[in-house]
Amino acid sequence: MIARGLLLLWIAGWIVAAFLWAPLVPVLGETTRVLYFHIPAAWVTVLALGWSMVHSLLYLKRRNLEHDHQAAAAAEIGLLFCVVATVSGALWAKAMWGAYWNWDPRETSIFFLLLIYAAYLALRSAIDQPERRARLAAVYSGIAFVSVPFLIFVVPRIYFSLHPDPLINPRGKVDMDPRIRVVFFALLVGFTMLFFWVQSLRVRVARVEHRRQGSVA
Amino acid sequence: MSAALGDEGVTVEARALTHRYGHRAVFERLSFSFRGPGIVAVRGPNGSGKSTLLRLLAGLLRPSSGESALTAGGRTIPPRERHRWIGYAAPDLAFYPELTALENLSFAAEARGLSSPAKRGRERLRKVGLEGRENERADALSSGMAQRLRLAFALLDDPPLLLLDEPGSHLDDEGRRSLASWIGDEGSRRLVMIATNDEREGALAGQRVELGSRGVGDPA
Amino acid sequence: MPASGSSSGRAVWAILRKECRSEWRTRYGLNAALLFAVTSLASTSFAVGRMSDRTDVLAALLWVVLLFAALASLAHTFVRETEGHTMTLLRLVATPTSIALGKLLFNLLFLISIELVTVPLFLIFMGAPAPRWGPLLAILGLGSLALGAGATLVAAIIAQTRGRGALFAGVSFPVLLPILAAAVSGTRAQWSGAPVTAELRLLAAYAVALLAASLLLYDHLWEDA
Amino acid sequence: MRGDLVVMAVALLVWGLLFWYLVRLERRVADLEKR
Repeated sequence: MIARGLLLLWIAGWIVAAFLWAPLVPVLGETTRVLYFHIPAAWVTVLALGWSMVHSLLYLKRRNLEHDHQAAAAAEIGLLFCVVATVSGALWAKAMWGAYWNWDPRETSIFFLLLIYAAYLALRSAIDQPERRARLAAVYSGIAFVSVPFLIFVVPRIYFSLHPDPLINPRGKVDMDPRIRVVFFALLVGFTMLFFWVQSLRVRVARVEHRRQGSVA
Repeated sequence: MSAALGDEGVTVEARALTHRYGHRAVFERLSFSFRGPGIVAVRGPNGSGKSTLLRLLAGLLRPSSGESALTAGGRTIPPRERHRWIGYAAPDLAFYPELTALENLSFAAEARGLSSPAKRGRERLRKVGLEGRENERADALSSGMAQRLRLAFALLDDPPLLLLDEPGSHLDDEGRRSLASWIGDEGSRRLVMIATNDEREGALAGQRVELGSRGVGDPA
Repeated sequence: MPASGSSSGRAVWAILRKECRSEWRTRYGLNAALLFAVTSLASTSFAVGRMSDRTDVLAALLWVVLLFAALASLAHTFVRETEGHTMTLLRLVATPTSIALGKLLFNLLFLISIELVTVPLFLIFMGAPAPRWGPLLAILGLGSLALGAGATLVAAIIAQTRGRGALFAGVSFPVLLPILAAAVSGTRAQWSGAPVTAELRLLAAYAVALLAASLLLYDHLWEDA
Repeated sequence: MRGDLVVMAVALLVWGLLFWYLVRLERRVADLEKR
């Protein structure tokens, strides 16, 4: 329980620091605060996708349903964080550029990850037997594993060239004040711990469901 | 591969073979070893895993645990290649409805890389009493004729191991009689495993695998 | 028993011929796909009218029509097998890789035959300016290869799900998206006179990546048919 | 009232609620596993 208490204080503390201690990014003004949550959420989305894909490939090799539980749980949590990242990104874009959505390369990439999560979970919901569902979902992860690099690095660039209407303020790498950088990474760590905690809970639930489903069947 | 087994013969083995559907174990730690040629009956009440066992041996299904091994021509055959070394016929084996009986067989022969597929297909059709039905579409065949087509398919490339799941189903009396004699002489040339509860077919077998309702097999 | 090398090549060829014969006998898939492609093309051109000046929109519309025609028809070759329970027979005569390659080649032929009808009609209906046939055919060719590779693999998966084809569009969309983007960008470039090499390289890379992944994944596709 | 203080308070509240929910959830999962 100490670890959880630490996590509670860690994230709470850095939220306070984000508002009181760290200065604002010159151009972004108050909207900097959103980035403290938007970017860690996006990071966890990618982390969860990687975690899910690794466990999917492990399932194909070892055929141990434990890997499938991990992959499915990571996908569900990843989808949650992806929605948070997308919404917070849109809010931030509205504040910065006056439009919720304008297919900015980063927005496009996050949205595509949302599509992959949705497709993976839709596929899982359409298969009943646990072994077959695990196997086919893992095969789909394998395909998505190949598509992700193209979706994140290539398609946004192409799309960017298709609609090169000038952006008012491209969100390039802003030279961050050291204090901002500290708060930013601290929250990144905090979110990652949060992910692993919720992931472990979801996996334990999946184990109980699998066992319970067994005794019912 | 010559029609007969060649000198090394064929052995099929199960080593602590277990298969579960969800949590229900169909059979657990099933072990046996049979050397061909010969006939083995796989017997047991409904749901005791007769069909599952044959599907596992055919390489169509991956066991929950344990393994099955097939050695033929002095070589152990990995599960991935096993489909080329066995003949399999089961009630759920369906053919392409829009293709004729002969087209189905010659496709199968060609896909397996056998020489002169059409001639081979015609021969097997004659062997199971389907001559004259070559150009009939698979969906137009009666259930008895479809069963004969399955047996023809199983024999397509003279496999060392024949796996027949309820081979006598849907057959008329004449069909059953010719099936019995046919299994008899095939049994002298290859290893034939028949999953059946039909006394007459069971009687043909020299050896048995008894899949009890408890799911534990003990060769007779 | 035959050596494995040559016979898997013959297995692919046998499966391709079987698919063509079954398709020719039933002709259900081809008619449905052509009808779908032409109706979506007609409704697009009806709604949008002639757009000879806006080649960027034309490029996008062409590939949307082709994508949906593919989505409407490419799952059929596997769905037919699972619905007809003929998967057991197929798995007894060929390895998973030969099965998938045979069906991929068939899907490619299928896709090309749809394009032979749809693309000329599209250019006429939409009043598109004369295309640079070299680059356009290259984009169409590589685009179809990647589209076929991705769609065939996903079709093999969803053919084993409850909804069969219902999920095909949604589940395959993220996989097909890079192809759509590159193909549209390339088609646009060929109309505007720009070089298409970047898009061609991308399509080729994606097709190769998909085929490589497929070869590793095919063995896991069918195990308890 | 400085606006960003309000936002901070809301953020802390949301985090507190989420944390409490997760702790309670963990307790329920634990006894589910026992049964």
